[in-house]
Amino acid sequence: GCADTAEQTADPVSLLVAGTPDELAAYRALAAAYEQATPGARVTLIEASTAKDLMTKVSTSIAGNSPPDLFLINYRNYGQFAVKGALAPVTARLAASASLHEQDFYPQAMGAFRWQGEQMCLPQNISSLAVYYNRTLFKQYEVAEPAAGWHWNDLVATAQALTRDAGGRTVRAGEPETAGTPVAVHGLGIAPELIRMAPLIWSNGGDIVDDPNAPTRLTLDTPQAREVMQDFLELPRIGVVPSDVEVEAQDYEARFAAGKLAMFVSSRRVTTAFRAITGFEWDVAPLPQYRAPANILHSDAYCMTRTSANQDAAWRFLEYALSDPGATLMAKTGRTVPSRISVATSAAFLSPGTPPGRSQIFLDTIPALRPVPTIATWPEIEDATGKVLENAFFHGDPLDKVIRDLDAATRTVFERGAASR
Amino acid sequence: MNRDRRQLVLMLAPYLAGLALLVLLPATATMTMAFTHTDLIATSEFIGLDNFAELARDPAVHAAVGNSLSYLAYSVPLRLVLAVGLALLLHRRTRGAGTARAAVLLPGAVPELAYGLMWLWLLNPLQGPVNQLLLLGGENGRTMFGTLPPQWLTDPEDARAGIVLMSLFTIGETFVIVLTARLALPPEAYEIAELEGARAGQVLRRVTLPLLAPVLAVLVLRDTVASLQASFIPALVVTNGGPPPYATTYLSLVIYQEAFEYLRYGYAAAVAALTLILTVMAVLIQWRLLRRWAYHGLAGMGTHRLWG
Amino acid sequence: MTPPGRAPAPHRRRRAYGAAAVTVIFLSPLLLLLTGSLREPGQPPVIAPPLIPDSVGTAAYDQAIHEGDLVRAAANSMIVAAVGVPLSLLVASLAGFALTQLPRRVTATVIALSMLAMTVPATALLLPRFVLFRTLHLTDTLVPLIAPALIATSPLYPVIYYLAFRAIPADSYDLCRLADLTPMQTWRRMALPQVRPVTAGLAALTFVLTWSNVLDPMVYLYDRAVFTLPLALRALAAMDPHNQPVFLAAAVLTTLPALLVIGVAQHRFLHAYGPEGAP
Amino acid sequence: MTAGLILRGVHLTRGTIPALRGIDLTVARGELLVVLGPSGAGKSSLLRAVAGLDRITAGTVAIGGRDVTALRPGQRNVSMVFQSYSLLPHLTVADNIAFGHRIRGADRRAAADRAAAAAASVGCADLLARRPHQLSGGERQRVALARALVREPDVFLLDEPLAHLDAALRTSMRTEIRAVHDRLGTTTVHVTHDQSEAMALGDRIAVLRDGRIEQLGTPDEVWHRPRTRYVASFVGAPGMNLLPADGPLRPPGTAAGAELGVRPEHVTVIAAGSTTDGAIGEVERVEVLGEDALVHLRLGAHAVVARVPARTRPAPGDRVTVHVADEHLHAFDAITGERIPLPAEAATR
Amino acid sequence: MTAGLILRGVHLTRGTIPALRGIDLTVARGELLVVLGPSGAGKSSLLRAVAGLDRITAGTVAIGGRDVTALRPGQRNVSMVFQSYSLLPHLTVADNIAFGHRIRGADRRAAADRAAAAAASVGCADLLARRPHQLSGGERQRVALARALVREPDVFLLDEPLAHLDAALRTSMRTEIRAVHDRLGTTTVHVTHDQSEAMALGDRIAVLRDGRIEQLGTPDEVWHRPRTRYVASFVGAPGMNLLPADGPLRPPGTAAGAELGVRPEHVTVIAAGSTTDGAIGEVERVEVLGEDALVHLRLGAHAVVARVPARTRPAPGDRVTVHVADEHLHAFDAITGERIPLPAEAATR
Ligand SMILES: Nc1ncnc2c1ncn2[C@@H]1O[C@H](COP(=O)(O)OP(=O)(O)OP(=O)(O)O)[C@@H](O)[C@H]1O
Ligand SMILES: Nc1ncnc2c1ncn2[C@@H]1O[C@H](COP(=O)(O)OP(=O)(O)OP(=O)(O)O)[C@@H](O)[C@H]1O
Ligand SMILES: [Mg+2]
Ligand SMILES: [Mg+2]
Repeated sequence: GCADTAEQTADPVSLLVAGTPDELAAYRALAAAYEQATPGARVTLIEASTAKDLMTKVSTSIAGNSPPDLFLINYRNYGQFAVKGALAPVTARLAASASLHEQDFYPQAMGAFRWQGEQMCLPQNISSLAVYYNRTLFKQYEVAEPAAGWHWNDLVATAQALTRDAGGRTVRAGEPETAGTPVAVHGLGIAPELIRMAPLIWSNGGDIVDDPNAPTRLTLDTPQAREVMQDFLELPRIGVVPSDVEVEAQDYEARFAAGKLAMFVSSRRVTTAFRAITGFEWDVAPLPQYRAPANILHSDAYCMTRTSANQDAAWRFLEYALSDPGATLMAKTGRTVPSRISVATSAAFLSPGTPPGRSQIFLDTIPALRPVPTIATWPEIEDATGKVLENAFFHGDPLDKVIRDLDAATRTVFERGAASR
Repeated sequence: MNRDRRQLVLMLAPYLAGLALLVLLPATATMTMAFTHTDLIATSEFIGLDNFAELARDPAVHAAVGNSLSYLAYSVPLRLVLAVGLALLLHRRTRGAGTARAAVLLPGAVPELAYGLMWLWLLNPLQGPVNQLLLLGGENGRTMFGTLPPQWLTDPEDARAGIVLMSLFTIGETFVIVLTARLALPPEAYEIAELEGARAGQVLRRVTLPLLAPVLAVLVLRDTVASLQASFIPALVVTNGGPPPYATTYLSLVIYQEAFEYLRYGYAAAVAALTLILTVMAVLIQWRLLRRWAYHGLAGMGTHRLWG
Repeated sequence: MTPPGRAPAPHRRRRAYGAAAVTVIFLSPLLLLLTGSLREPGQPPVIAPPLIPDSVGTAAYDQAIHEGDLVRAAANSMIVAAVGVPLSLLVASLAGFALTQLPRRVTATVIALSMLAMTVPATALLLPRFVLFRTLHLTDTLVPLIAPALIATSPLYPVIYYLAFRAIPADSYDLCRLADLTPMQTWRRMALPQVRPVTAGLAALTFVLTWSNVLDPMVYLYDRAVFTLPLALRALAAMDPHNQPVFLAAAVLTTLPALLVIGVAQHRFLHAYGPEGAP
Repeated sequence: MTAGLILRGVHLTRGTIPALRGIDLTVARGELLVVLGPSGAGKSSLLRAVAGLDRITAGTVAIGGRDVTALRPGQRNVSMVFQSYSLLPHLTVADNIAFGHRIRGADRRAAADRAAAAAASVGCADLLARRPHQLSGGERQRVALARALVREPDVFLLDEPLAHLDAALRTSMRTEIRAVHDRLGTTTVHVTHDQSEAMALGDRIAVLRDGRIEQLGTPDEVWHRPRTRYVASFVGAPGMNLLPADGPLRPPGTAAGAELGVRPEHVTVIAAGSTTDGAIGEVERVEVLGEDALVHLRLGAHAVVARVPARTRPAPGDRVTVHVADEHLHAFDAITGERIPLPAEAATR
Repeated sequence: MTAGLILRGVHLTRGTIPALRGIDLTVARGELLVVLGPSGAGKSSLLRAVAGLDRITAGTVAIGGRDVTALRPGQRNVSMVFQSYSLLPHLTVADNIAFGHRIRGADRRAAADRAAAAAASVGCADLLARRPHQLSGGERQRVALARALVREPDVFLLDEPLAHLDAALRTSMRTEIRAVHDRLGTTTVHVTHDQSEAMALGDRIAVLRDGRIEQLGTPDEVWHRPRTRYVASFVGAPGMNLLPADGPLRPPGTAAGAELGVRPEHVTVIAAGSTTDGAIGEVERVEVLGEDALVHLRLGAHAVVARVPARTRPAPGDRVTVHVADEHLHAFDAITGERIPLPAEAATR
């Protein structure tokens, strides 16, 4: 809080971001637009290529006492910074701001970055899971396209109907006449990860942790969670998802792009990549549900570092970045769903005429969005569960063992997370 | 004597300064953090041996130690044998030798990410050239040896073998060093062997290897050291530490993840310390084995200290 | 000119075949990168590019140079290499030479320290070094990337120089002492010229290491203006899969200077004194 | 009986320099041939050609009746002492000597025993455990010799094996070489610069010059009937004095364009005035070599060296009468350098 | 005038071997001292001690009156030919010769000119552009010599600089060394195994044995008055015959425990029976060395070598009468090996 407010042309605001070249280009455009809009202001972009590089840079620079003023981070990673007091809360600034108001943003996104009553960061986007599907395949095999409110079982049935061999015949695992027939098109692609299962468990009325505010363990042993897990881990046995060897040979994203995957559960991120597809038509559908609609929040936010010497200037930049023109610039990449309601509902995001045609579903699902718990050790929990789940998914471990393993692998991590708050 | 001694010290000084400033000092700093809880952001508190106690229980560390040691056991000898073989094959002026030398060096120059990607293609379980080659001689989807083709990316054993295979293509450094050492060997030694009718194997065993012994010893030690902290980037690209849970998780990966992804710097420092201890142990064991063998040879004809 | 080799013809032919085989084995995988880079960007990703490209285009190269800002990155990398590599060789050879002459105890200690230095995982050095350079206000400059030249890029190289200088006959050193050469002069006039193959080899290795150093720039460089090639490449690697050819094109471009240096250096390996390259 | 070693039209180029240019040479089985010649004449090259270490550019080499031109050195079964010793730096003296045997698969003990015996025969018995760089020059040379002699090859090739040994040792090593040679009956080619070694050791002597053989004959022949002026001046220490036929010494019946040669040993120097039979010269310099002295004389425009007993040597500046008996004169064609029979010589034929 | 080189109580250990054990030696300024000695005696070590290449363990070295014991080699201003040449493989012959000058900052052209001149003086003018590995053994040695002679040091140290040269070249190189030495007046220590070289070249000769100086004297003294039995037998090719005083030769007035020595040159061999004055022996072996022949005789239980003119040599198996004039006999203490004056000798004193 020792910023020199009077001096507008003081040090430039440094902003650390990660992303693909087109995203970085968008940030550059944003910075340029800001500098043009605000005479005398300067923004220094610190570019990292991946989220991991960004983490390395953030941590070394904070430890080296030269943190950036702002950095962009996913809320699943932000917990470590929030918990350890590395961030400067923006609650007061937001309240005092003339141009930014809390209600400009989706509350689900804002909530995810609130920590102990303080708004720690301001969300830049709000994404969620959707089912990407190959409409051409649906048409070719005369399968009904997914509709809002569809059940998990519908998804499985659809996937079964779309799992075909090279001759276009359906292939069913376990049926003797098709045994050993190589599958040319798989019905479904979904990564065996906790963050893919979580919305389904929520939808089924369960939860993944005992206490979302102060989690101490996974609660996958509840009947609701068990049912979802059971269904999920059954997918390979039914034969609608590619095997591990097949996934390693060609991952889901490439598979979908190559027309060999009828449906693919993913976030908004892959949209840009899929827009390059020319061979077939594709669209997005809502995530299937069990009892009630539920989805998981994917969001990145601008965070201000506590030791930043330039917080006022940084805030001024934030105000611009999250304003209509600023957010529109970022929305043009198509990678994310803007957190600013006005922009999300504008053509800048919905972009009629470019796939996916049903972009609206990303907005429709927002009320059903839930975040994962904010805990310092969340990345570790994801990694640890990912390993167990991947094994279970591809090698068909018994459910009880999977749940036990997941618990064993995460208990201490939760403990450490709890200890550090 | 003084002038010379002073100059010698000056000649050594930049390196020593670099060593102290860029390695020893930072390493010490990190190692002291092994006894703390450091998260790079806020806290740093002394916690004694807690980190070590924890890593003794950490399955990732267990797996990484095992993986790193098994990588060491396979890759070090294989790499050395291959590098020495290639250096001896290519040390003469023959047609194509120059191109071949460059070819051996080149994989090391390919950017790591691209190199990893390339191996991802090569080891592709279904359509990868490596498996296609293995399938050439066999039938019914079996290799020429009658086995099923290796599942490089999904089977833990095969994945580890794949990583070793990858390491065999980045022997440029060892290769070049052996090559230059070989070029410096006295031709007379080979004339003697030739006159005595020594067969290629005998020349290798009785002349070349003993003469190269000091260089080879250093290279063995270095490769041991390097293999315990094998650059994890290609492995990361290809196998991402898996197949799960930790089939190709090596110590270096654990350190990086703990330090910069999970922000558990103190714990990472403890793993680094463990790596250091393991390496020093491996090096000491090898040095005991190598010392007598490496004493003479290239170094044997060496100069005595002059300005000492 | 090739002097008559001693190996009889069949031997030499076998060696030539061996060399050809080595070339094929080591280069053919890399061909995948080349053909991959020649594909048109924006098309669906392939499982693996074919060894022989179906359609050839350089669009990926244009895009790489553009989007990756490769020209500027290459210039930065060049600066680092142009300063770092000679400096590194200088440090390595000076230290290696001094080791041959200093008392055995000093030598043993320094070599042990070098070994220990090699033992320290790179990741363990990252943070303290960052703090160090930060304190010196050197982050976001190319200095931290050149700095490893002070440890000869790899502590192995002074040891290699040490062994090479040790193998020079004692007589040659005696001669220099008689001529009242200082250690420095002895190094420059007698020792260094005699180990030219080592210098050439280590030059190639140092260049490759410096050129492809990615961990250091990742931590020390913030400003895109000082990004080096590996960083530019890393950015391109984050692109969507259908733009893989762009990344590959950049990778190929990044490799080319290294290939050039390796080619030149390997030419020098041959240039030793004596019938077989030995003094 | 086939010849031990035959070279036919052997040419050899080292780098760009023609080191051997047409060598025809037959060495009988069991013969010890000494090769003499000035520095750079191609002596070492000759041995290397026989050993196969350098590929010859033309000609054939046969050892023991077997054409070895195309064979590798190891297949030729020769044993060689290199001019520069060439010891393996990483092996002890014992291992160096035993190297050949070990390569041939000899048992370690047996090889060591033979090595020890060979080392003893060259007086290096107490150096067995040392390494080459711990030896003096002469010791290295003796080890190299031991390494060659320990084997039983078809041909010994010895390149100045005694150059760094003192006179006493050289004499005894010479005896050792001869003994080994006689015991094994091995064809031997021995390069030396030491005239007495050549004379004492050689069954025949080949004088090499510029890659060609200038004369091949018994020591006696080479000494007493040098085939060319070059051989005459080269053999002997110092070699023959050469004077024009119309110079101070003028034997009867010499062709006009000839050159006369006379060995220093045959130049008699008498205090001037005591007899008039001979030319008058002036002593320029006197070198005493133990029992003998070399007297450097000036006879008009010509320099002549005489070897006289040290006790009766003149002093520098003395004027002396120089006399040479006719039978000690040699004549050579001034242009071709070929020997021309003199009347005195013709008569003794 | 101060002495050119003084060694006092010099001890030197190489590895663990005491190579020099107490050398006291004074070489006058401008003197050329030849060092003789058996292989391994410490000759090279002596030169290295003077040059400062090896640190001496005791004693002092002074050059030109200046104590250099503590100085490094470069400050001693000596010029040395190494036994193994020690040419730098990466330099051409010209650059090798010019090495010292270039280091001292001489102008490139001037250094090259001097190098060319020096090369010409050792007959290597046409090799200037070659590198050492392209030279024959003798050529290398000459280049090494040229490199040493091109400088003007306080002391020349020459370690067998002519070992690989043929007799003719050796004679002319010997002259060259002497000429350079005389021109510059430089103190020179010259190691050689060649007796005639030692005799012809040396102002004085030091005979080294086992790291000690056995005798130091003019060539004449060493030859005619060997101080010990060892020197007697070592100098000469072959050296003196040594027989017990109560053996076949029995001069008047010899002590009982003495040994008698006689040079082969002084053993007269006459067909048996023509005179009875002398001992009767049998010819075992005859070696012809050009003009002379070595006759190996057996006198009862003793072996004796005689050097006789080749023309009058006996045949092996001949029985001959052996005669030695009394004045040619030397006597040595059988135990200490020290010389004992004989009556004949004492008389001439
Ligand atoms: N580097 C060394 N290490 C150990 N001993 C050595 C070394 N060099 C020489 N010697 C020993 O020191 C003694 C003297 O050696 P030096 O070289 O002075 O002999 P030298 O008289 O020159 O003999 P030569 O005529 O054979 O050259 C010898 O016994 C030799 O074996
Ligand atoms: N590696 C080489 N490259 C080029 N020329 C060479 C090489 N080795 C020798 N020569 C030349 O070949 C000629 C013959 O050399 P060689 O070694 O046979 O002479 P040599 O008779 O043994 O002489 P020396 O008595 O000096 O040893 C010489 O003129 C020499 O300069
Ligand atoms: Mg020779
Ligand atoms: Mg010596």
